[in-house]
Order: sequence, then structure tokens, then C-alpha cells
Amino acid sequence: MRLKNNLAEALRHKDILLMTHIVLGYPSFEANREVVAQMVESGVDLIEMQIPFSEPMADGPVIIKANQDSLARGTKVRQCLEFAAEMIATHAIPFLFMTYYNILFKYGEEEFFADAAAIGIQGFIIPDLPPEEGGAFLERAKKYDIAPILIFAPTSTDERMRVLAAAADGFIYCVARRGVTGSQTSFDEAFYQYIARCRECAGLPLAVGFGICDRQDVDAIRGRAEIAVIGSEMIRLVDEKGASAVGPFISGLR
Amino acid sequence: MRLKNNLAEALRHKDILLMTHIVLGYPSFEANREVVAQMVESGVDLIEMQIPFSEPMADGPVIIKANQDSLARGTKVRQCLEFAAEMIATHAIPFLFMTYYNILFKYGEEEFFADAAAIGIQGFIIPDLPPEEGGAFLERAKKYDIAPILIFAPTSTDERMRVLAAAADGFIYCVARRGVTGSQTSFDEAFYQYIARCRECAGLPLAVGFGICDRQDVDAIRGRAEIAVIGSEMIRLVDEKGASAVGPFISGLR
Amino acid sequence: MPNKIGYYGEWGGAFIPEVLHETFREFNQAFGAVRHDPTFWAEYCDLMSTYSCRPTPLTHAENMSKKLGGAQIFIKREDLNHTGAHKANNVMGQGLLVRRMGKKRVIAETGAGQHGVATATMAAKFGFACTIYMGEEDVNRQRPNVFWMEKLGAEVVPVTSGSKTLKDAINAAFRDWVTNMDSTHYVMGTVCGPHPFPELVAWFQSIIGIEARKQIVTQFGKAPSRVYACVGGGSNAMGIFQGFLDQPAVELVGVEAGGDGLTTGRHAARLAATDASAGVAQGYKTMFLQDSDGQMQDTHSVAAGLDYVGVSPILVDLWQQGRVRFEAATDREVMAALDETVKNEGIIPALESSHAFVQAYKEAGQLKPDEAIIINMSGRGDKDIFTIANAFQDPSWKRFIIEKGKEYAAQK
Amino acid sequence: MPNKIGYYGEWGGAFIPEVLHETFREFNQAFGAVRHDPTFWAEYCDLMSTYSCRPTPLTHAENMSKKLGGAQIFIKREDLNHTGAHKANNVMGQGLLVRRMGKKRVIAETGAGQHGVATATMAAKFGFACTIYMGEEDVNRQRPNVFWMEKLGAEVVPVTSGSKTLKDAINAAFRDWVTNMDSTHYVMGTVCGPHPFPELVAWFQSIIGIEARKQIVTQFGKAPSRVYACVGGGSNAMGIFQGFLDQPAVELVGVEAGGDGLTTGRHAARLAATDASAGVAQGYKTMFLQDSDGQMQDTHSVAAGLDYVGVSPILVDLWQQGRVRFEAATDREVMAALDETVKNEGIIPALESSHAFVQAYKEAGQLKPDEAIIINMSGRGDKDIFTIANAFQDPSWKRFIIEKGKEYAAQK
Ligand SMILES: Cc1ncc(COP(=O)(O)O)c(C=O)c1O
Ligand SMILES: Cc1ncc(COP(=O)(O)O)c(C=O)c1O
Repeated sequence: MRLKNNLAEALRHKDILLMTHIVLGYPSFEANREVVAQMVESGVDLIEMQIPFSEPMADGPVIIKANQDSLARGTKVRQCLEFAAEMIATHAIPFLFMTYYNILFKYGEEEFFADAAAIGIQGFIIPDLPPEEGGAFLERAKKYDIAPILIFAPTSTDERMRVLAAAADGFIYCVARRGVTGSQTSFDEAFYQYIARCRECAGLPLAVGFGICDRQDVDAIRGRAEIAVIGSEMIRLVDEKGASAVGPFISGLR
Repeated sequence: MRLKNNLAEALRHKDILLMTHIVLGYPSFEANREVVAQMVESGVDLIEMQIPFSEPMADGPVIIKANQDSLARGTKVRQCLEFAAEMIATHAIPFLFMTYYNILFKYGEEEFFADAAAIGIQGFIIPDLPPEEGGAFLERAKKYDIAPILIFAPTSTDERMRVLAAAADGFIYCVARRGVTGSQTSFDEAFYQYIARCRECAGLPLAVGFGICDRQDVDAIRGRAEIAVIGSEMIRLVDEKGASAVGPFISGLR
Repeated sequence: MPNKIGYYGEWGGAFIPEVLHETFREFNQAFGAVRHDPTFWAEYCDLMSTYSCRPTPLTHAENMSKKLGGAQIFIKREDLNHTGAHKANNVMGQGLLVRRMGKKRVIAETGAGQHGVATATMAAKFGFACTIYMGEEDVNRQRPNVFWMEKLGAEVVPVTSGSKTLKDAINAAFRDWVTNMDSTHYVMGTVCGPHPFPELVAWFQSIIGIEARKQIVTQFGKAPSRVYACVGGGSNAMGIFQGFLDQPAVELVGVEAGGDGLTTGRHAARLAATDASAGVAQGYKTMFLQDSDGQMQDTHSVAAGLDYVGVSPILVDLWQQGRVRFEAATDREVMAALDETVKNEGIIPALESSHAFVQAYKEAGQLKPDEAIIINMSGRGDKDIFTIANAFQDPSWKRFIIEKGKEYAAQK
Repeated sequence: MPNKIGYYGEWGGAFIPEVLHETFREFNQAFGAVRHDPTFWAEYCDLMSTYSCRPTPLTHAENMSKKLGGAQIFIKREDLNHTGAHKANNVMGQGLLVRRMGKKRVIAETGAGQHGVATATMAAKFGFACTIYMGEEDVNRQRPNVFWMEKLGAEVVPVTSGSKTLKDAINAAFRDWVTNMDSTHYVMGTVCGPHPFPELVAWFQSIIGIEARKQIVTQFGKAPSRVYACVGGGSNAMGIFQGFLDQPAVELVGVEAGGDGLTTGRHAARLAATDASAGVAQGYKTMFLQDSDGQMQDTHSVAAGLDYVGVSPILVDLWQQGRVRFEAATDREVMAALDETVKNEGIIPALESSHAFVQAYKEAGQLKPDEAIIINMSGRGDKDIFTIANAFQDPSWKRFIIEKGKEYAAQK
């Protein structure tokens, strides 16, 4: 409930929250450190930190490359936890882990929850763990009060959305379109209808992700969902213009 | 009977006759002319002139190449007949045609016999025409008195030799060994037994061919057969040393 | 929850992104329908006997049997399938299913290229659009197959992420699928991936074992003592093993890629070596070659089709139960067994299949001449000409390629 | 004399050098014995169904049938034979005969390389020594087949005389035979050459027609209206035609290599064009492409296996009788039909076989949908990858070859 409450608090002051995405260890932990600082300073409301995985099945080219490069530089899961601990200790906003299930599985699910809870992680986004496979995961999420962020997709039926919402906590991650991360999304009538369906079924704040890259995109979401997620675009920006470009970019979004 | 009689006449003076081989148009008709002249001068007793064919199935590499080169220079069957006419008119020894059956077949068998007889050809050696396929051929050979030279092979049974001898005229061409023209033959006990079988079955003079290249080879035949045939070795000699080497070579054989 | 549908012991499952949930629901439904429709299996058998040449023969390898002086060696000839490997069985079956589902496009991953060629072939036959994902390293190893896929009308996409081999091609195919799930069916090439793929692929491949079980009795008079199959994902092995699972006296042996040797780290042996551990990736839970963080490791094999980090959850379960024994064959052993088979039997196994031959040849002498063993020859080696000619350092082949290369370079 | 044994009308015979007389006597005797021994044919069928995969399927080409809007097109799948072509039928049959004759070595000519691979395969299976003669030009056109022949343990001798193609390979094989007739059998690859080869090869290949005749009735309900086969020497054509010779309503169509076109002189059409005339060469009498002196002419075809000056004496006789119609397909038409077949049916015919497809596609529209035609697909196109990739000027194939070539050149 912690994350949900924190978001409710934040939403008292803002009509839309911003969640940004980083891949841990890419281009380096030092760069991550600077990027996170800039994000927090320029008003980002929550940050999902991706622990890199060799098989990022649901990600697009930009994030795949970031995962690969980070691993190639030797990034370990333990380092990711340490870095996360440091960020959480330094910055007052909620931090989440995004990764694939094998990272938890191999670490030991119970141990991973325990260690993540110990450092103050508030939520997990695991795109390859549907609730059907995540029975123990969902129980542990409750036990450790780490929100299991579940995903709605445009292909989800109302019925399915309700099943997911019942198991989720914190917020619902609404994937704006079919496909993987990093491509353009068109915010059209079909999209608005989809978000309305999400709202109807969710009973939790809605985050909209996949393909959000500028103020116009954020405006399209404002009033329809609570959180705009900036993922691949963040990485692209740091790649092209360096960490110092993050602050101005974020400030211009809202 | 003409060829047989001519050979009988020659054998009254010599204990072994020499038959040499040329490929018409190789390396050129001019060279053929000089080679034949040298052969006759140095005592060759009969000459087989091969009309080149594109598929010299029973020949070895030296003669294959000569056939090919001659054809590549444009040698035609008509030219071969004209050249043969000139040789026969110029030199007093018997001349034979050696070729493959398709040359006769395509020319027209009857016409070919008629034209060859008209210029005085005394025999035909057609290695791919067994008597089973040569019924008309054998009749025409009688009609035009052109000796059909048939071939004995080491694989021929006595019975087969008798069948062949009954159809043949002039002499029998005893192939000294298995294989095609142009390789070395070893004149050993098995060979002597084979020649003895040939003698027993033939009732005609015997020519021994395939792989005869020097005096020693001729000596091995002397007293056992009537004719030594020098084939590929003749061509090799002209290739390597030119037409002028033919005279001395022949003189040294006997 | 956890709901144990799609599990074999503790292995399997369906770890799929939410966007595919509905697609899998429909897929499971369609599969469930045909699974219990006898006309579907009949349609499948008819297609396989008129378009491919099933039943494929069971060949008695008389010369090798004599040479090794032990068991009578029989070879199940999946190489004689249309497109040259057992992959055709799975693909044509899925093609029929896709047609029933009304989809118009298929995608597939491929390692050795055999599954890609088979899928492209099926797509041509059924009139589907087709995209094939293939690791860039495999594109180079299996160029002739790439050429044929393109001629068959498929788009071949070289995958440059990760280790650029089979596992990365699978990821890439999933990425396509989550984008185009409405029009598209993903034709998984082996008994891996999320449920129902393992069950589906095992079902279509069971045709191998059904035939082999009958054939060995007809030709030899009794069941074999052992059955050998190479194991990449495990589809050809599952195919033939299913014919004998209920006969405990028939020992089933899976042969993995030993690469440079099990102690070198350069191999792809999940169960014959001790390097693998349980994990979840590519949509299913199995034994993966991964590091202590759960990152998948680079694998190595001379055979592209065995060069894979995971393995069928069904086989892991059978291995845990002790029903299937696992062994590994090194690249070097594979080349030798291939050479011996070609020279003595006039049969050219694929590099993948040659792994099964290695182990069978090692063990044949332990058995008596009145016993039989079956080697599943999953495919033919024609596709491997570049790899094989290379491995044998064939000088005239090299000269030929150098000349051709010069000729093409001069044209540019 | 003339004794008409071994003649078909005025065609055929046995124009052999005397040194082979005894060999042919034994050969005729051995053939005569097995010809009338029903156990031999049973042994042959058993071998073909366990070592190769006979019966080969008859595939309904639904897409092309629909596209052309005429007859139902069926394809007899000789490509699914072991080694990938109908050549296996002949070769395995002769192998059984050689074993009965007690010989230990086989030789053969080859054009496309298919007959060479098949013979080398048979030799490996039967434990015979093996030498293959192949025109140098064909060695270059069909390099993959050369590689496999060598791996199969055969010695491949490039023939550099004459036009360096099939006819010269035949001459070379005869030269070997007249040297080694005691130990050696010459496995002639087609229904040509001296008697009894045409009869022998036609007999073994008749298995195609026997099967096809049954299959078309089972699958389509009645006999086909037309049957198409490419004609090099004529063995695959004779094979399938024999199944329908006694059904006059079935029109039989042989398709020759039209090369650059029948008027260009660059082709290998003996009966579909007017360039050929009667002649005697390579041991038999037939229609040859020869000049007015009787010298054989250079022939041309994109398909090495059709690039031959002569043709089966049996087919010439059937042609004279009006029983078999002859047509020709140009290289260009062949590439187009190949492409269409690959894309629409997922089937890759050999360049040789593609000739039959050309003519069938031209004529299918003249017939009604309730009629059937059969195309004999004599072999698969894998072997032709270098020729096909070249003909299509495939850029990635070229790039691949250039790279490989550089890699090999650097190793030297
Ligand atoms: C010929 C052949 N055999 C075996 C395999 C391995 O796959 P599986 O283990 O699923 O049979 C492949 C894969 O491409 C293959 O092409
Ligand atoms: C696939 C294929 N088809 C046809 C032929 C032509 O031979 P035939 O006319 O004897 O069938 C060949 C000869 O090599 C061949 O390889």
C-alpha cells in the first residue's frame, strides 16, 4: 500500500506524474547517479530502475542495447541493489525495480524481496511474470509491501483487466500499444477508448508507457491517466546529449 | 582379298611388318604428308589413317588430343578422303582407314565404301562396330574388297575369336592388353599365350597393337605375329621431335 | 495459482508478456480443439504423406553394425522429409492449425536454418506471409538455408543482439509477435517456449516415434534396446522417444552438443554437464546455461541447431525421473562420426544429427548382435556443406570458393 | 546379323569395342537372370523402401492449379529419394546386380552430379570402390555434388577432353571400363548407351510410373490427361511414362533443354528441334546433335543433367510412333518456372526438373479442372544453389561467397 499512498500524496499537488526509466550500469553507474539526480531535481515523481538481463524479451532496440552494454561492462545484480540503496537513501521519491523474472528466480525470490524491501524499493515491474505464474510472487509482494505493478495491454479484455487489477498494487502500467518499448505511439481515439476501459477496470492509478517522448504526448495523457512513463526516450537522450540534458528535458515535459 | 594378298607378298621378304598410325589433319595435313613420306621411305609396310571423330571412345589421351586438335582446326571427312587419295597415288604400300562407325554412318555407308574403294583404300578398322552390328558393313566390305579388320582382345574367348575370324579379312588386329591406346604393354608369358590363342583361331595374319614403342617391343612380337603396330608412339614422336624424327625411329625398330 | 497447466514436473509454464495473454488464450483454445479432433490428425497424416514422404524409412546400417560388432543399428530417416529434416513435421502441423485459426502471417526463429526453411516452405504452401529471425552468426554458418528461405518468399531478419544465435532469434520473434499478434502466429521450432508450445510441438513430432515403434518390430522383430537422438531444443528427441516412453526396457538417450569439451565452458550441454541450473527465460522454466546472476551464457557447438541455452521442459522432467539419459558429443567426435557414416553407409547426417551417431557408435559394441538400437537422424547434412567443407579443410572446395569469390568481386 | 536384340524400332543396339564383348555377355546374362527372378524385384523394392523412401509421394500442387485455372497439377516427388533425385532408383538397382555379379568396383559418368552422388552413395552402402567421371565444366557447375562424392569415398575425375560435359564423361568411363572390365561395372546413369543399359535402366526407373499410376487413381480418381518429364538421357521420363504407355488417352510429353532458344544453336533439344540426326556414338544408335560429318556438337543448357548430345533410343522410337510428344524449355523459362514453383508450392525443383514444370504450366490452362496432369519432379534444386543464386544475381549470396573466398585466400 505504501506506493499507492505515496502516489496519492503526490497527486494532490500535480495533475500528472512523471515516471522515468534507467537501465542500471548503462552507460555506467556514475552516469546513472547523475541522471537520477537530475531527474529528481527537475521533478520526476518516481523512477523505475531496470536490472539488466541478457534476454530482454519485451524490450525494443534502445533498451536491449543498454541491457547488453551494461552486462558487457560487468554489471552484477548485487551492484544494482547497492546502487538502488544509495539512490533511495539520497532521494525522497519512490524507486521501483523493473527486470525479468529470471533475475529474481535465480537470486531466490524470497531473498530478493527481503533485500529489496530492506533498501526501500516500493514496487516491482516484471513483464514476463503473469499472475498465473506469480502466485508466490504476489504473496511475497504483500508480505514485503512491495507493489506488484501489473500490466494492461490494448489486447486485454475487460475481464482480464479485472483479474490483473485484483492482483496488482501501486498502479497499473498501461502499455499504450502493441509491440515492444521504444517505438512511436499514436494517441488517437482508439487509445482514449482503451484508457477509458483501463480506468473502468483498474481501481488503481494508471501509468501510460511505451513511446512517450515529448510534452505533446504527456498532454495527451493528462487528465486520462495519473502517470506518464518516459522510457526509451530517456536513454536515447542520455546517449545523444549526455546526462546534463536530462534536467531541461524533464522540465519541458510538464 | 587384296590386302591379305599384299601382306602375304610383303611377308615373303620380311619376318615382321610394321604398321604405323596417323591422325588425319593432326598436327596438319602438311605434317601428315611429310610423316607418311618418311614412314614409307624408312620401310613401313602399311599405314592406318585415322579420320578424327569427336568421340574417340576406344582411344587414349594422346590420340584423343590429336582427334580434338584436328577437328578444332576444321578437318572434314572429305578432306581426309582427298588426302588419302593423294597418299595412295604417291606411295606403293597399302593404306587403311581407322575411324569410328558414326563417320561412315553419317557419310552413308554405301557411299563411304564406294568412295574409299575408288581411291584405293585396302581396309577399314572400326573399333566400335562389332560384327553383330555390322551385317551390311561386312557385306559391303566384300563387295568393295576393302578388308574389314576385326579386333581380338585378351578377353576374347576362343569361340569368339573364331566368330570374328570368320567375318574378318586382311589381318586380325590383336589388342595386346586391356585398356585404350597409348599406355605401356608388358610382353610377358600371359601375352605369349594370348597370341598363341589368336594364331590358333585366326587363319589370318596377326597384327599386334597397343603400347608398342621400341625395338624391344617389336622383337617380342617377331615370330609370333606378322605385323607390329606403332600407334600413339608415332604421334608422341612427331609432337616432341617433329616429322623428321620419324625416319630414324622407324629404321631403328626392325 | 500457481496453476500447474503446462508444467512437466516443475518445468515449463507460460511466462509471457501480458500483451500476449489473449493470443495465448485463443491459441490454447484452437490447439485444444484440434487435439481432440481425430479428423485433424488424419488431415495432418495425409498432408505429411503427400507433401512430405511419411512414413520415413527405418534403415538398417549393416556396415556400421558389422564394423562395431554389437547391436544392429537402425537409422530413422527424418532427413528424407521434405526440406530435409524433422522440422517439417512440426511446421506443417502448425500450418494446418494456423489455417484453422484464420491467421495470415507466420514468424519463426531459426538456428540451423532448417526450421526457417521448413516454415518458409509451409508459408509458401499455405499462402502465408513469413518472416524468419535468425542470429547473425547462424546466417553466416547456414548461408544456403538463408538463400532458400528468401527464394521461398520469406523475409529473413538477421538478429544482431545478444550472442547472435538461436536464443536471440527467439527473443526477436517474440518481439515481433507482441507487435503483430492479431495477424500473426509464431511457429516455435522446438519443444520449448511457453505452454502450449512444448505440448504442441511434441504432439506433431510424435509421428516419428509412432512410425519407428511399428517399423522396428516389423523389420527387426522386437523393440530396440536403446534409442538415440540429438537434443537442441529437444523436438526430434521428444518425437522419437514418445514412441517408446511406455516401454521401460527401451533406454532413451539424448545427446547434447559437447562443443570443445564439457570442461572448456565452450559447449551447449544443459543436462549432460553440470553447468546448467534452473531458470526462467524465453517464456518457460527449464535448465539454462546461465551465470549465478541468471544471465544466459554463450554456448558453442559446430551444429547451429544445438547451440542453445535452454532445453525442453518435458525432457528435463524425464531426465529428473531417470527416464532419459543425457550424454554429450564434442565437435571433433561429431566430425569423425559424420565422416564414418558417410563413407560406410552412404548417408550424410546433419551436424546436429551426427551427435546422436557419436553416442550410438560409442555404445553399440556394448550390446549383442541380437539387440537393436535406433538413431534418430533428424536431418541431412547438405545444408552444412560450408561448415563441413571448412571443418575438413577441403582444398578443392576452398579453391572453388576463392575462384567464385573473385568472379563475383570482379562483377561489382 | 543384323540381329535386332537391343533395338527399339531402328534405335539402340550395342556398338561396343571388342574388348568388352565378354563383359557384356556376362552382363546380359546376369541381367537376364534377375529380370526373371521375382525375388530380385522384391529385394529391390525392399531396399528402396528402407534405404530411400519409396513410394515417393504424389503432391497436389493446389496453388499452381488454382493460379493457372486449368488441370489439377500433381507432382511426382522423386526429389524425396535418398540423394535427392530419381537417379537413386537406377543406381541402387544396379548395385544389387553388381553384388550378384560379384564385382567390387563401380564407375560412372555424371553430368549434374546427381548420378555421381547416387553411385558414390550406392558404392558406400555396398562396399564397392568407386570412380566418377565428370566433365570439367560440370565439376564447376555442380561443386557441392563433387564435394559429397569425395566425402562418400569416391574418386572424382574431371574430364578435360571434348566439350568437357556429360558425353565426354561417358567416353572417359568407357575407357576406364575397357581397362578394368574384370573388377568393374559401369553404372550407366540414364536410358542410353549400348544394350542392355537402356532396358536395364528403364526397368529400374519403371518403379516411378508403377507408383504414379496407382497414386493418381487413389488421389484423383482417374488417370491423368498428360504426364510431363524432362529429358536428358531420358531415364526419369521413361520411368514415369512406363506407368501410362498402355493408356493411349494419357498424353506423354518429354521436355528437352531449349537453352538460349531453339534457333540459336545453343540448346540440347534432340527431338523438339530439327537440328539432330541419326547417328551412332557412345555405343548406341540414336538421334544426335551432330554436324554433317557426324561430329558431335556442343550443347548448352543451364541444367547440367540435360546438357547431352544423345537421347534414349526407347524415347526416339516412342517419338517416331507418335506416342511421346517432345517440347523444349529455354533457360529463361526454366528460371521463371522454378521461381514460381518455389514461391507458390514451397517446392524447389532441380533445374533439370524445372523444364517439365515449364511445359506443364504452359499447357495446364488448356485443360479442365476435372482433369489432372502429372509433372515428374526428377530431383531437388539444392544441388543447384550456385547456379540458381548466380542466375538470380542474389546480392547477399555473392557477398557471402566473396567474404568466404577472401577468408580462404588469406589462409593460404
Ligand atoms: C537437423 C536438426 N536436428 C536437430 C535440431 C535440434 O532441434 P531439436 O532438438 O528441437 O530437434 C535441429 C535444429 O535446427 C536441426 O536442424
Ligand atoms: C535431377 C535430374 N533430372 C533429370 C536428369 C536428366 O536425366 P534423365 O533424362 O536420364 O532423367 C538429371 C541428370 O543428371 C538429373 O540430375
